[in-house]
Amino acid sequence: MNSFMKWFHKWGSPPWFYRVSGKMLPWLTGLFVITLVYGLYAGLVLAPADYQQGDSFRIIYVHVPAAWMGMFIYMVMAAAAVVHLVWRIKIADVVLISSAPIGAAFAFIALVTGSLWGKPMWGTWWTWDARLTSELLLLFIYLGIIALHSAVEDRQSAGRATAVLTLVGVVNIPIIHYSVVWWDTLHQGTTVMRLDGPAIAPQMLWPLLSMAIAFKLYYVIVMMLSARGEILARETKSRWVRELVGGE
Amino acid sequence: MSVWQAFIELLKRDLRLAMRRRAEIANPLLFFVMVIVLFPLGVGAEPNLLERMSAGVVWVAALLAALLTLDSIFRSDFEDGTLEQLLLSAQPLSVMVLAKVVAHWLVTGLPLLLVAPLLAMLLGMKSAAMGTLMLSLLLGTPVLSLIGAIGVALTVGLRRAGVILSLLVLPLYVPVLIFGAAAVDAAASGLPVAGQLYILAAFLAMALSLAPVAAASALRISLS
Amino acid sequence: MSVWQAFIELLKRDLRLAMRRRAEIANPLLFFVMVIVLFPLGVGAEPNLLERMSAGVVWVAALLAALLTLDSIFRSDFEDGTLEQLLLSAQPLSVMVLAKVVAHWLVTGLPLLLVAPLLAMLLGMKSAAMGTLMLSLLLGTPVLSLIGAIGVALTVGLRRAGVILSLLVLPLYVPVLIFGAAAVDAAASGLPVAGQLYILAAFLAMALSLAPVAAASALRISLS
Amino acid sequence: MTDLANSTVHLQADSVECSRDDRLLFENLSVEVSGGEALILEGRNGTGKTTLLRILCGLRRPDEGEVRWGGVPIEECAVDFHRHMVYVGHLDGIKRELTALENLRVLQTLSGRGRYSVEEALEAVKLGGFEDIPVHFLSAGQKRRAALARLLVTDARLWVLDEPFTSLDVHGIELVESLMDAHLSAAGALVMTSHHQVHLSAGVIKRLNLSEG
Amino acid sequence: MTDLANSTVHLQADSVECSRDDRLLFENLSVEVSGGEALILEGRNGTGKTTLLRILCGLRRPDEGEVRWGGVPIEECAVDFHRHMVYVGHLDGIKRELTALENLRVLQTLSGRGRYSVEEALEAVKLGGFEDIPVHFLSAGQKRRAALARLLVTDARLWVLDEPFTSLDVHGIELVESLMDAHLSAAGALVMTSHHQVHLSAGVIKRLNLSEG
Ligand code: HEM
Ligand SMILES: Nc1ncnc2c1ncn2[C@@H]1O[C@H](COP(=O)(O)OP(=O)(O)OP(=O)(O)O)[C@@H](O)[C@H]1O
Ligand SMILES: Nc1ncnc2c1ncn2[C@@H]1O[C@H](COP(=O)(O)OP(=O)(O)OP(=O)(O)O)[C@@H](O)[C@H]1O
Ligand SMILES: [Mg+2]
Ligand SMILES: [Mg+2]
Repeated sequence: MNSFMKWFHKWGSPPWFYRVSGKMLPWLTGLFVITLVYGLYAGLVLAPADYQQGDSFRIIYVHVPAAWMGMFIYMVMAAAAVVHLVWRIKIADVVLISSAPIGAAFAFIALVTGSLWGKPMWGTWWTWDARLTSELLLLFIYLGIIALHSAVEDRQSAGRATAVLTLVGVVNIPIIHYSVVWWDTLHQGTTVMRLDGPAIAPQMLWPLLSMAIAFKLYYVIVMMLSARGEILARETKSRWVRELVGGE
Repeated sequence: MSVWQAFIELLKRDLRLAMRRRAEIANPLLFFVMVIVLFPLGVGAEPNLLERMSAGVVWVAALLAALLTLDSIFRSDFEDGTLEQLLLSAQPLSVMVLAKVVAHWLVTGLPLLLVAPLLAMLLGMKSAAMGTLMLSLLLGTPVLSLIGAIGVALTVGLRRAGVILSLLVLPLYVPVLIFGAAAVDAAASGLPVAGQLYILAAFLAMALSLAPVAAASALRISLS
Repeated sequence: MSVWQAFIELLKRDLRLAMRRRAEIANPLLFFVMVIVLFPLGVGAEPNLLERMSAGVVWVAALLAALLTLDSIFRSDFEDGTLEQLLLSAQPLSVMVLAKVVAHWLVTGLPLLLVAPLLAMLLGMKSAAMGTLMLSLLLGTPVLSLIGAIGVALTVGLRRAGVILSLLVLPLYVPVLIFGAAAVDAAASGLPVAGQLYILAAFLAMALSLAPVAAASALRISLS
Repeated sequence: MTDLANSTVHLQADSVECSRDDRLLFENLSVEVSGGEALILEGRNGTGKTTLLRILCGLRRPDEGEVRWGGVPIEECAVDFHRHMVYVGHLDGIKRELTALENLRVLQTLSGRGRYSVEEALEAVKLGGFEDIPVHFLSAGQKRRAALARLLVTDARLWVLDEPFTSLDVHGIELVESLMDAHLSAAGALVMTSHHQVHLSAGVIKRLNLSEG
Repeated sequence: MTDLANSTVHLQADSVECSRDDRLLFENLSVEVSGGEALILEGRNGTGKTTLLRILCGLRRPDEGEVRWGGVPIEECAVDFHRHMVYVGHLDGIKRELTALENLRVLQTLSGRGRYSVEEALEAVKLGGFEDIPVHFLSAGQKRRAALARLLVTDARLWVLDEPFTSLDVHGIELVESLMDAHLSAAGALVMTSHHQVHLSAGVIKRLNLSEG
């Protein structure tokens, strides 16, 4: 426990975060490119066309990972919110607010690709189905978090207020995930993330997983880049930033 | 002084204030009636058209009435320093918040509930749907007050909140609106409504247990 | 300092305030958009139904948006003592009142005018009716601000104005609503609209010449 | 500096009476103040000082009696009277969302240009450096200074002040007293209430205690 | 009268720091006050007295440092601290639509019963006869008295007051000073700001001037 807390505080220290994230970025970028290229090639070229949907099913390689990311990023933010409120670790606040726009972007992509897909499948761009509604809610909650953060002038209060809002919005996540189970929806049920193994052909599954990993790497990279900028801006007065800038 | 007594005292105070408050332009009941009466005037009074809109109109009016009065939960207390005193009181803040939310509901939600059947009749709603309308409002309007309290608590200290309160609160209101109106529509068409009502009840249970705590911590942040 | 300069300065101040004002929950534009977006959610999105309601919905939303923001014309100035200063100023009060009403219209009426076509389209209004919609709003919304100013001036000093403001103002608003919506409906059905528009123009001319003076003397009474 | 002597400065209340909620605050009260004179209203809390000030500047009509400016009832010469009078009350008429500078500029427009420019006035009340901050963020004393700066941007001959020293620190009080001295020496008139000692070195000082009588 | 001695009264700020809008108000500031002591904060307008008071009573967190009540950081003993502390600020927390009596009754409920009943407290601040009038109709000084009456209806050991004498007349000030004396002699503690001389005859008086340093 003690060493856990130590690790925790180490990551919580801005200079350490700045240094380590700087070292990690090139590696992450490399991995990202590899998984992305494999996922796209395998998904768009290698995988066979669906016997029902033809080629239009290939939008799955963007839709599903993007939808997962929208939820995953929110969970990361919620965790950061808890860390920030309970242990008052500054980095958590930076992670939270740097993640929000990325999460919003993924939620938006899931919505757009979903409705593009919905037109041929269901004959409509949009219905007030529980999964669709809750996903739209997710996008609005992201926007609300961003707006609240920019509206509170005091930086300390801004971080804590957005953390509370983030935690309030968490109730929406299980609703998104279980909406297909709880309600009789148009949207199809869980096929990949099932306890009894995925109900999907392996030629389709591998590219999908690869794309999912690529999206996660993309998130980590962008989040770190924006967090680094934010940290520098916040700590302009501190010694390590001055040394950093002076040393260049 | 026990927590319960403090709860009651604060509730009584808020109700008394609501009675005395001046220029309540956003008087929820009046607003509710106004929307529902102005509608036929603007749209033209075709009975068939009106009947098909009735559930939606009543629910939208209820939602707007709640939204427009949200600010009153904490704003005036913030401006005259009472909120500071609540924060510094020896009683748990979330209980105090709950008292204020209950007061808000009693002032904005309950009266709507009482006049809703009348107005729905005016719009030509089928009497078969009346019971469901009442029940859906009974379950739904407290959720509006509870969720709203979190939004107001988060934004009460802002100097340029602008439209943020609505932005925060509306998305969370939309599901209540959709399921509420859907229940009434289903009842009017003779379909089962238990599903929608259970969902509304679940919303209420969740809001009741989480909102006061969330609003209390939001208030602490907003005031610092 | 000339009257004209004072008019401009006050107008500029009110616009600046509107920009900075915090927690403008009754933000008219947002409210307008909200009503029009929530409607299909509550009523269900049948295109035919929506199209037939569109003129009425837009006009009711515009009327409510004006009504809900009326208070802002004088209330905050009353509460922080600025109204006393206006009364004690060396400039004619009715001109000052007109400046405040113009500011109110620029903040609440004009933006509606700009987004109305978009929202009407969303509700499926025929494009033939669009021009008439704009024109009717252009003539009608200033009347709402002008009449409203008299109402607020009469009630601003009251401590229990309660619903009085709405009761005073609404009866005068209803004709504007009826002729405005009727003009749009007529245009959508390809009927002539000049009659309704002339009537709206006459309302405007009358309100413009009488309202500032009436509101100014109402203010003097309210403050003593 | 504009010349103040070209019109007579003379405010007179003639046997005014006022009651609130059936409680008589004062009756048959006559006071007057002319250029170079300061009238200080004293009295215990709730005796009617604020009410009297509001009557004197025409915000409220007395139940009986009359208030005259240069011999003319103030209702009949409202515009002229208002051009020459400035009132700073408990409510300061300052918009919290606007900066001190923006607030003053509007107030100046309403009452006509005066001795100081808006910027100079803020400098004079020691708010230099805070011009561009919305008044909301100022401390209690700084808010009061912003309200009092209005006295300088007009060339009003009559100042009517309700507890001007509230929230001011010692330096602030001295500052305002020196502004009052300058006003009185320039043949201006002053009516004010205060619960504190007022140290004026210019002008004729009259006192009226509302608690007695 | 309840017994105040059964728990230690000790408030301590340990090297607190606060800045607003990048302007440093104070840093490395340590003060403490115990039963029978009065701490008077002085300083020019805008030096941060109000801000410090709000930090001391836990409404705001200091940027650095810590405030302790009986040795425990106040966030950790919030309920206990709040039960023993009463704060009257620039904003008085009084609802203008309610009468003084109704206001006090609510405030008493929030902070626990004390030495005086609500009616006695209003009598003590000389608002007898005005209990049933909405606060809105009271004069400035009467409003302030209604706010200060709260001090009497609790048995708080620590009073935190921001310019309590504002709007009060001479008698009002003497009255409040005598209440403070009684509080100090009963081993209560007091932190206050004031721009005026404070005449206390009981207790140990400490002064802190925020303008210096
Ligand atoms: C705007 C419309 C749509 C939205 C907002 C949406 C949203 C989502 C979301 C949020 C998920 C992630 C669920 C989770 O992990 O719990 C998801 C997964 C999925 N969606 Fe959609 N979707 C839409 C339309 C569609 C359409 C038209 C199809 C194809 C028929 C589709 C097929 C899928 C599939 C196959 C999954 C993966 C299911 C799993 O294994 O968990 N979606 N969608
Ligand atoms: N708006 C009002 N409506 C009715 N009565 C009022 C109003 N304002 C004040 N009063 C009453 O008039 C009396 C005189 O009030 P006023 O404000 O003139 O006193 P004051 O001498 O200025 O007192 P203070 O020194 O406290 O400022 C008070 O007793 C009060 O109750
Ligand atoms: N809400 C706020 N937000 C940002 N800055 C503020 C806020 N309130 C006060 N300040 C700033 O903090 C500084 C200190 O204010 P504070 O109110 O503590 O002063 P004070 O010592 O109480 O002054 P006074 O004697 O005038 O009451 C001021 O310069 C002010 O501009
Ligand atoms: Mg007074
Ligand atoms: Mg202060």
